Amino acid sequence: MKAGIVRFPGSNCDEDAFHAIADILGQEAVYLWHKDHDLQNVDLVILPGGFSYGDYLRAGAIARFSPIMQEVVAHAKRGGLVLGICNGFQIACEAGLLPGALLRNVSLRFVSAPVDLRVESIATRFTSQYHVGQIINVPVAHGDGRYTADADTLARLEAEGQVVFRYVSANGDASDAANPNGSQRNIAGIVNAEGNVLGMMPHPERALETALGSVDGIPLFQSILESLAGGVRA
Amino acid sequence: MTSSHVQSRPGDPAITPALVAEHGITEFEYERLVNMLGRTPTFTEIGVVSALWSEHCSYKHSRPMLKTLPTKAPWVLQGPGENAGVISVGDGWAVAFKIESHNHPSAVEPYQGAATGVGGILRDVFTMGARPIALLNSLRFGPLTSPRVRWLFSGVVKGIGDYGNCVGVPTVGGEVVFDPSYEGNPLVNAMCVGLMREDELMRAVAEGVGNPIMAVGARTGRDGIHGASFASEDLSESSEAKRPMVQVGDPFTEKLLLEASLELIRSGHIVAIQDMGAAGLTSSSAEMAERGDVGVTIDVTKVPVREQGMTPYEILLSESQERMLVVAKQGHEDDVRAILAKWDLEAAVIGEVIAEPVYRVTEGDTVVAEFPGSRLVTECPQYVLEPKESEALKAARARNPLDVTPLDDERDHAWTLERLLASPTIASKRWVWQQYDSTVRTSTVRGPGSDAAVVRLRGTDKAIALCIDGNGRHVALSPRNGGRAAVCEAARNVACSGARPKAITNNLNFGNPKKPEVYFQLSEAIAGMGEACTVLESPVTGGNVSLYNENPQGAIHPTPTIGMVGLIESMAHVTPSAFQQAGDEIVLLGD
Amino acid sequence: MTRFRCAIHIVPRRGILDPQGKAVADALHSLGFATVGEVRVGRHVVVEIEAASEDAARDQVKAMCEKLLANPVTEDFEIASLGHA
Amino acid sequence: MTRFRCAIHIVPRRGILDPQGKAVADALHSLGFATVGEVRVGRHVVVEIEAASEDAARDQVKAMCEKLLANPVTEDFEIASLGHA
Ligand SMILES: Nc1ncnc2c1ncn2[C@@H]1O[C@H](COP(=O)(O)OP(=O)(O)O)[C@@H](O)[C@H]1O
Repeated sequence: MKAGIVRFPGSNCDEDAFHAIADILGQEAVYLWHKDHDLQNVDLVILPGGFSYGDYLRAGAIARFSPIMQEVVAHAKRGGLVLGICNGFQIACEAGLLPGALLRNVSLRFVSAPVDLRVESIATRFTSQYHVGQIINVPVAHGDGRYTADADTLARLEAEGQVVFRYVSANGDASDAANPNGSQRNIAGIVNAEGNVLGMMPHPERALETALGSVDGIPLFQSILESLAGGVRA
Repeated sequence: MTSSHVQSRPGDPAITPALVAEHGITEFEYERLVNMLGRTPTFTEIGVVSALWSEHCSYKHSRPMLKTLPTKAPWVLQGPGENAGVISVGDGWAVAFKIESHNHPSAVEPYQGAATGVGGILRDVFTMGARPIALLNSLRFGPLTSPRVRWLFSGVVKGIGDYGNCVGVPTVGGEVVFDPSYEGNPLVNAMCVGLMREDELMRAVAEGVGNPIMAVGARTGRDGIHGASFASEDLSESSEAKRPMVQVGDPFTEKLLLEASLELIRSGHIVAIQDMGAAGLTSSSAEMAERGDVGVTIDVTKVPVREQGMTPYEILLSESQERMLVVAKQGHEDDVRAILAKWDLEAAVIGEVIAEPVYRVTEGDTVVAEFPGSRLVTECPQYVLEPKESEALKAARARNPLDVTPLDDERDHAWTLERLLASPTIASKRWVWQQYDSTVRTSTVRGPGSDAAVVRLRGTDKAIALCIDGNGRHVALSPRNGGRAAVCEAARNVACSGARPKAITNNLNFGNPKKPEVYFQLSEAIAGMGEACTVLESPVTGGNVSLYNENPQGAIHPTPTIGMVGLIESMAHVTPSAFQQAGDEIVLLGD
Repeated sequence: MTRFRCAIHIVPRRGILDPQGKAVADALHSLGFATVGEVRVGRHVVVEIEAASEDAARDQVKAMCEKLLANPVTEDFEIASLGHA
Repeated sequence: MTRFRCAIHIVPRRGILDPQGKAVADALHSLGFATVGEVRVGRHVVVEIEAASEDAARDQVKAMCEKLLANPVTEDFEIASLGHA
């Protein structure tokens, strides 16, 4: 697999994503500069976490206009894989790759903590290596992670199995107490209708090594590898 | 060339004893200045001197004492005197680290004060050529029962978090203490640690006659100029425009500046780089010239500004954030501009390194300030005062610590323990550190919540242990023991995580040093710190001094905070501080 | 070309939770402003722009709002004032 | 008592760096809005309040701004409108 990690000027999880792909998965990783138009034939585009353009106006609002995003959108429309993590999820929503929006955490505070997620769907190209209902522990670190969409969109996401991860308590309840940001229906991650774009607020790339406390992100990347090996390419 | 061509600007206020005093320059210092110049200084020069001879820039009350601290060890690559200290961690890797206070700005505007404190300490580290990999902070507030304290506390925490989170440097540890002595004077000390290859170390030394001096990064505005008290009818701007402006942090610009600076340093196009921090352009340029033993000339009209009509005085003293001063190699100006442009930032040539041993500031062709050579820095007065312990503290110390009357409603041990655990200083600080991204950079092996943070050095099997510790009450009661204990506490925390202590940085937060009892605390605490550092083979590689932390209720507890770096030779040595499983034996070590 | 100054309000759409407004309302109550009802917090953006006419300026500002300043999923915008700068 | 609705603008004080405004101005330029000059971004707060008269309401809102809504060190505020709710 060749993964391209988009580097916006204020990206700050770009190196972590690169490390994940290159050093941990042993796959090819390249950076994609925001001012470029060349996707370098990557199979997977990662929109990494960070504060793409400062995010003072609205997280991800400005990033979607960067030159590289035109290519990322085209790649997604062709069925190419896109993984938006944290700020990348926000950008994907702003760019219309995913429905809804991510608003200020209900606490109005940044939240950095390991959280438990329930895998809601394994019928995606990002989650086939989990099992349904599996509870995984992955860190979040964001100030604007409250997933919001209108009622119709929410109903459609649920009906079509597009809700992929939900914040839950250790015993699996999607309770308010387990919701770090006030997301509607405890939504932590969703895929688009075509299933090739995943956006999630938690950071799977921070959960790949025992030394860092969790390896629960590994199946996500393995799922991607699996899906690409299966010949479903852009 | 003589200095006779220095001109005061039309509209500058007259140099009167009152004006000199308002700038915090004593009669003695003013006399020394006039002798140095051989003439009356201009308004611009008064501004420059007020900044350079301030305690913050000159350490005039603390330098003689600081000189007694141990600073050398085979692994110390850079000791005090640079933007940050640097130690080798082996295999060609080095760690740069430094601590900085932003106490006064945070007392006025907690959010921006704390945020810009983080910004400043990040710049100190990345100007050395190191990529920041961790932040810590040490905070002191009055009791949380006061609404104002709660406002300060939440503002400071949010400011620290928002800045570090945006730049993408994990905040991995720190401490928070609540005590009435800090009620009017919160302490906000921030520490940054960076990683680099030893051969990438860059020093802020101006060199090479003819090399251009460039201002890079954000534009210069009227931020933080202490011009308010000097507003005079003669000045052209309205008094509204003269109000001192709080510095506002822009972490996004900082992130750009960080990337651009590291790229610049690695590019070979520059010879030196320094943060324009406290006293901005003035102190950065004068200090770089002094270290290089060269002259500099700067034309303020070339400095990119944010507002029209700024005077040389304002441009020189502005504390606008996210700016750097760079000495480029002659002929490489465009290369520097290109790197900055890649990161959507500006770079402008504003001056030059010159052979003539002067520090000269011009406004176009007019010389508005000129000082002979580096004397501006080297001839700053230094004061050694007579220390004297306060009688009240002496008496307090003489009391038998076991001789305490129980509280009226004191019940059993469980009740006492609960009360202790509920006290804000002892209670969990989760509310604080949940607001800090502690896991970005995927290297945080132990984050907030452990005795010391552990950050692995990616690409090696090593890790560093980091902590920040201080105990003002202890230092107040016994300055020398307290100074020793602060270093020892840090060393214990570092050791518990599996590391050998290597070096410290420190922030001396004290009251007014002109008071003999404060001077006593300062000299004793420094002596104690030095003793502990010597015994523990952890030299001091830098630090910061914040004096005059007083308000009408009195001075703060004397609070040296110690930031320590320890080295863990193998990841296998990383040791957790939490109880691991039922049935494990608990052993108490030490006596 | 004339210089215009335009003020824009961007507010959370009705029905969207506004935690900032709620936090402000709570704080005002606890400060003793007992009769405060609902509070909504949005953005106030002032843009200076050159345009051939007021209408042209308005069109441009509208386009800015639609493209960048407001998120159509969660926010409404309104041009509050437009005049010579 | 009557119900009033009051709109308040809270803006960064002149001369104070406004990173948000700068980011928006830069973004607008790169989106092709070339004639955009300075942009300032502040907050737009709408407060509902009951008071005996319009003047009483205004006094209360002013007090809220001074006490809580605006940061006196970095922000200026302005009561943009006040009317019956
Ligand atoms: N201001 C802070 N920033 C980051 N972490 C903090 C801060 N204050 C406390 N912590 C973390 O909380 C934990 C407990 O801190 P503290 O209560 O001061 O404990 P100790 O007395 O053991 O040093 C430590 O791991 C520390 O790193």
